[in-house]
Amino acid sequence: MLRCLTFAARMNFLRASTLAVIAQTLSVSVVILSPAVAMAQNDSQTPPLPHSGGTLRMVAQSSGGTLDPQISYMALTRQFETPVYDTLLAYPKFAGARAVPVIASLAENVPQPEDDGLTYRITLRKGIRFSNGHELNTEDVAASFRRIFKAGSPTAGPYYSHLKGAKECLADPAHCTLKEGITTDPASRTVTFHLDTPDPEFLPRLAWSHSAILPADTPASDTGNTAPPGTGPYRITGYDPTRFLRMERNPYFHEWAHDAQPAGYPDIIEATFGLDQESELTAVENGQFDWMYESIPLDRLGEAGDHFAGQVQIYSQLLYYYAALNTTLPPFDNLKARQALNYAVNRHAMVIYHGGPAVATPICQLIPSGAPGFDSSCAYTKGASPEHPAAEWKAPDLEKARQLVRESGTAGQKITIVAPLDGRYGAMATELRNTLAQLGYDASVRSMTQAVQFSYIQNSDNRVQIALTGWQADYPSASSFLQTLYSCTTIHPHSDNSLNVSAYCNPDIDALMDQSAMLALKDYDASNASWARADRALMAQAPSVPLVQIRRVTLLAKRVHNAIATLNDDLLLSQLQIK
Amino acid sequence: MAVNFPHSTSQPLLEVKDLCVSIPSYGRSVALIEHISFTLREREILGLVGESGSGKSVTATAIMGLLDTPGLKITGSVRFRGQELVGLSARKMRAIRGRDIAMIFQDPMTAFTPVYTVGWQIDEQIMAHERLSRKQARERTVQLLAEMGVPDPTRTANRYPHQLSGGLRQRAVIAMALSCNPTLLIADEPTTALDVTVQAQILELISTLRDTHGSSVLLITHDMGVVAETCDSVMVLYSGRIAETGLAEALFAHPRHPYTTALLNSIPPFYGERPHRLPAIAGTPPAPHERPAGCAFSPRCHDAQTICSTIPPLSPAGNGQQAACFFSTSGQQEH
Amino acid sequence: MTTDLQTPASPAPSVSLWRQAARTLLADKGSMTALAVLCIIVLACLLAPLYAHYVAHTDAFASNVAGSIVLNGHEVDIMQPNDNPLHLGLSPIGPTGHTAYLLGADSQGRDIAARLLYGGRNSLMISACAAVLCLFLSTLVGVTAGYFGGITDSILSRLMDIMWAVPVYLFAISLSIITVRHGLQIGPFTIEADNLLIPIIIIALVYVPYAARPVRGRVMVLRQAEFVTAARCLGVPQWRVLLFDILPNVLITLVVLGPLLMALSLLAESALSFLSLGVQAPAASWGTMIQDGEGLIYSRPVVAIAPGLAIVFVVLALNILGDGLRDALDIRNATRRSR
Amino acid sequence: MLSAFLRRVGQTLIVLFGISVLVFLVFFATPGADPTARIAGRNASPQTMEKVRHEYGFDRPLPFQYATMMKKLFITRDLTSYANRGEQVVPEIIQAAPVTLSLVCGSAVIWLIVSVAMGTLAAAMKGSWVDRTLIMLGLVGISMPVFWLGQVANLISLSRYHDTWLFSWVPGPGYVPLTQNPLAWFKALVIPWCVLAVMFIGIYSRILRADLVALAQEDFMRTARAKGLSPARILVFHGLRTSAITYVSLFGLDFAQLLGGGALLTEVVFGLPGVGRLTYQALTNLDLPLIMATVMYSATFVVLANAVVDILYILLDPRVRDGR
Repeated sequence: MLRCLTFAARMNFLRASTLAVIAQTLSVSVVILSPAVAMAQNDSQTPPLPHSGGTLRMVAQSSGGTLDPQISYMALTRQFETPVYDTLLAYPKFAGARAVPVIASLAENVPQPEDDGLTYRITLRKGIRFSNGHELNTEDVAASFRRIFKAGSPTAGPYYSHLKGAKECLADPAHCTLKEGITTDPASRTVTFHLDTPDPEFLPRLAWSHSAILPADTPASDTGNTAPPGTGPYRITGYDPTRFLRMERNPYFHEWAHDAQPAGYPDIIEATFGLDQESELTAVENGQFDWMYESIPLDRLGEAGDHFAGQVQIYSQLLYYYAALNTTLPPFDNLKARQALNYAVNRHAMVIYHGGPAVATPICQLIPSGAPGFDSSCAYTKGASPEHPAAEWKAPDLEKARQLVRESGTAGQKITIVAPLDGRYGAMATELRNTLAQLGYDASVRSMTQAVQFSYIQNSDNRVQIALTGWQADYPSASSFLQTLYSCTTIHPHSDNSLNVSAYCNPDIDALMDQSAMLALKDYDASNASWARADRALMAQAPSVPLVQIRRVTLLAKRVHNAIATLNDDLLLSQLQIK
Repeated sequence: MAVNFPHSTSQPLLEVKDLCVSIPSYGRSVALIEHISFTLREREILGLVGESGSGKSVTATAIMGLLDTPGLKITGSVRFRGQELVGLSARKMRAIRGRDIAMIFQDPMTAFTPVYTVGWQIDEQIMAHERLSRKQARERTVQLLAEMGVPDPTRTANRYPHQLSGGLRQRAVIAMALSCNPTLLIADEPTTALDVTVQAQILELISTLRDTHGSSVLLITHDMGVVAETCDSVMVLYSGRIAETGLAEALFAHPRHPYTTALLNSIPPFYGERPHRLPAIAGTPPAPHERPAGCAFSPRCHDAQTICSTIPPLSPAGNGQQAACFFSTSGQQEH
Repeated sequence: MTTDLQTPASPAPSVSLWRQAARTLLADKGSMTALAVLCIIVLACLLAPLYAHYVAHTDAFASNVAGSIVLNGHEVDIMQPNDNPLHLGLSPIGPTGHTAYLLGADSQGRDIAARLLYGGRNSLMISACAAVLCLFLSTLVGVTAGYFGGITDSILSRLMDIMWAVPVYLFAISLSIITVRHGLQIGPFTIEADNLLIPIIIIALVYVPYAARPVRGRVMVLRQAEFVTAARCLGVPQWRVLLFDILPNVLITLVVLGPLLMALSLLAESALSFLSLGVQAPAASWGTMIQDGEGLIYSRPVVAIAPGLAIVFVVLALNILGDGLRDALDIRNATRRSR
Repeated sequence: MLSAFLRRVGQTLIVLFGISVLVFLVFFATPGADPTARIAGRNASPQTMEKVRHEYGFDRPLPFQYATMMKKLFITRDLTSYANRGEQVVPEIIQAAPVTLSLVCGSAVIWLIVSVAMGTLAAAMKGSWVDRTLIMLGLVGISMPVFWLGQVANLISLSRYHDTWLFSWVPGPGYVPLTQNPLAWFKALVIPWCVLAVMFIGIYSRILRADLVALAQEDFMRTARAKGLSPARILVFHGLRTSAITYVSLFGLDFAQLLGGGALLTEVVFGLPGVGRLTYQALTNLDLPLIMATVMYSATFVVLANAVVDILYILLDPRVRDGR
């Protein structure tokens, strides 16, 4: 339910769409082949695409840990697994604004909500095989959804608890049956999902990577370094988290819906782990690797822009950085103090820290540009107020901020900013500290590794006053920016998993958000408009300070073409062509 | 000023003349030894006597050319078989060292490099001077050790220094010194670190060397008793200067210098504990840089007079003796 | 890294020994040059606020990425946009050669020259305090272990072994990682995580085995020494023996170790700060500056090179001074000279 | 002999046990170290957290957890990381070890050769300008922070002078296994080797020089000279051979510390995925199993090195041999 815009490099955009058309026509011929023929000639499964073949060599700083598609929550692992695993529904695999909403993938159809959104019925496509040769059936689907609970997928609770019987599964995963939640009819290849309560985001969640369909006999525990068989065009054939990952073609794959899971171009995809960003960039510049996963380091953006402009990839993400203000601790339990910081922060400086306007844009709302419900608005800039927001951020208003601090009577208090150790966060944290000092606070920065910091700031026991962090939605949706981060239900005191870092709870706004979500079942546009209202209402309470939304800037080797980046799936590895 | 020993018939092997060694210290030059002159004939044993710091070792090491402290200045002449050693090139000096002149050091405990066997170290010296194979060298080593009275020499040669007793070790040291049949052996307090019984054996060994190896010996000691037992002639040093020289018997009979007298008074009893220092003389000898003007011994001398504030020349005192004391001839000694 | 300090025992050092050492040291050109360099650097760092305020007209701690300065009559952005078709990236201004931004700006638009002086204050202060604290602790441990021996010695030595079994930097990093989150709690006192005392304590702690060993060795030699035995036989109480016979002798070891430890501490501090585990923002040290400059090493190397050079100079001067002190105070030399 | 050996082993085990308990307690008590949330994933529901907590045994008493961890580390060797799900720490260390070994061995060869040459030369020419220059060089080497030197080396070899003949061969940071391409391995490591060696060259040449100079005062050195040996022979066979005892024992300990992760700054700066960097990452991620594994690995090396040094002592110094 999220609509997003992909700002792929302009030059690649046209090529990408034309190629998509070519590929689509080709795929038709594949589908016409009977499954028997297709199976007999395994090699011919490779779609006879132009520019296919070769080994794509990518490089990343470190691996993303476990390969279990229902457990892994790492962006890098998703990057690898997008062409390996499939979900019933999927976000379209092309760049641009049309790539929302979800389309049918393993399912033949996008189900219509029945019983006021309590029942969803899908039919499985025929002839889809896992990379172990086993043909996909309805039992695999039911088993995969049970496995979400049994294996302890991180999103089992937040995303799939609307299913009937999910509560029992969460409480006692070992004996999870989902008997009433999912009913199957193998003969008609239908799977029916029964919900306790309507979930307006149920369809995107069927497209979410943790609901990947795996063979029914996959062990019900984290598979770790071994990847279970999938249905996509590739299979993972080698993995060592400290060194490499290798993907080869899935011999049983044939393209069933190009937009949902296109056939891949490279024969082999290899990833090397262990280089730092600087070295990655140098290596890609020298042609040793085809793509660097990490962004180009800040100090070398100029170099990349000067000498490798044609190879630079810039694409939008639903990712922005913000400072969460703990609304339960002084001084930010005071609305004026929170608003003051929002007025005072120099978002232009934040843009500079991320490499300038080409890479980053100031943001002073909670739904980022590109996400459903986005309606550009800025309450905290010179000449604006929560009552009369401006269209966009212009300049900080230190005077107003100082006045608010005076009114709040919080000046002089000690504030510790908890920030991740890594890279750009340091500069942002220092800038924030500086701003706080200008406002008359006694501010200091405490930094720790991102992995540690992210759970540290969530736990109320650590009494974090202000935390610098970033948020990227799992899939394009307003609720994952507003409800996940600012509703009363996401506060879990004394727990490391309490995404409402601000600990902000306002029943009125919660009601507004619920209402916006439920509207989506009936009226998508009205829902988005309502989300925009919720965004402004939240922002008036300033539970956090949004800073910048950034675009990803990476470098491809000269020989690589056809970079397609979608809002949901990042750069599509399978679509890169090697010339 | 050369001292001649009337009874020596052979030609001089070593002739030291006016040897001075000085070292710069805080901007001025401090003399460690001054105007040392003497002659050593073949097969002669000369005792060099004095307290610690009197310059005995400096004299010996200067003759060996082993003084290499930066800034050190050596003047005078050291003639070995007519060849001038002062200012001789390092290479030529090396050829003489160990082969023609050998030295035995005070402490056999530390004289050997601890990480090699005794035999290896003796072989090393032999091979440094003679074209011999390791096997031949070892044969000579074993033979030498045997000559020095080392029991089971083959096995001893394969032992490390710390595995040997002090006496054995000193025998090995002497064996090493003699390994190239040196004509001059300088023994620097060879017995100080040994216990009394072994001391006697080693001294016995040294005194037989002139017969067995035809060596002359320059024996450095602070122990008058040792001198009396071993030496043909004696030279007494005090604070870097010659106090008195003469034939051993004559000197022991009639010491002409008050220092010599004092030394003789302090001969330890042959039995019983050997005193560590010479306690009989009050005070300590002056350090080179604190040496008083005039006679260096005057501050400790019972008979010091005003004249002693000038340096007394070394002058004949009868009976072939020479002494650096204004009162040496007038017989003011108690003995 | 060893220091050759286990010299034979001698009676308590007299005043003349110190005087003679001072005289030797004063005559040593190398040590005097090192001392002069150190004094100049310390002085310059002490004058940091004056430099920042009156010369550079800058706030060394305020980020200034959006600001600009006037150079030769032109207004120049502190963060200069790159001139490429994609408008990617900005670079901080390089060395200007003017009083403002003499050495250029870092990634946050701050004046490097001014920060260099401010950073030096912390670096020097931390290393000096850490060295002193370390010496204090080492003396405590070394004297206890060396003087009382037996079980006390065994326990302390095993403890030192455990500390020694972990590479020094890893040990320091481990401690820092723990304290950087929640500060340090010693009894009723809590030290905030951003307090400079934390790196001081950590660095002092990790070098204790390094310094305690020579102290212990020296005390053990001293304990056997004649003058101590004599004092004990005379019925002098133990604390008096410790205080008047042992400690003054140990003092020589400490004085010699001092500059060397400070040099090591400075290096350790910079390493910790480089890993963002030492001095915490907003405070700066040379190590944090190198860390700031790491991301700019290719485009603005001066950001990392300048503080690095400062470290090299100070450590070098301290090492030379340490060598000079050791030579001047070496008891072996002293005794040899007077024999 | 046997009892001494057994006592030694006992002491070693006590030290290792002490370290492991210390590390375990310290890192378990550290706020923010609870790995449950990180294992469970962001936004995991409390039930999922509970499941993970139980699965990993975080709800058991500490001694039990300690025992489990030790068992998984040493006996079943399947201890998995808390930060990276499914990642086994033992293979991770086994993979990192060759990198560190390559780095440290190469560096050790350089520092051994250069420091012996420098130290010996300085001692032989004591007091001359050569001596003073070498002393100064050694001091400068000791005075440079290794991570800074590494950065400067990178700057020079990869950026400023990369296009000149001198440094055009330098590959970008990273590691190439020796078995994969020996030449690339060498190229990738030669600059890190030198950078790591600089400080040790400084330390060891100074130690060696001081030792040789002190030895020159020894009686046996005088004996050697009195034997008429050439200065070179005296320096090498008597001076160096004797100094080797101290040198080797120090060398062994430093070498072990580096192998155990002491070279982490060099590894971080040059992007070498060695044990030091692994330990550093584990520490910053508060990844207790990995911390435990790397610290034990490192401590084992240091303790082992102590034993090896003792053996070397026996080989090098006959006095010690008989002392036992």
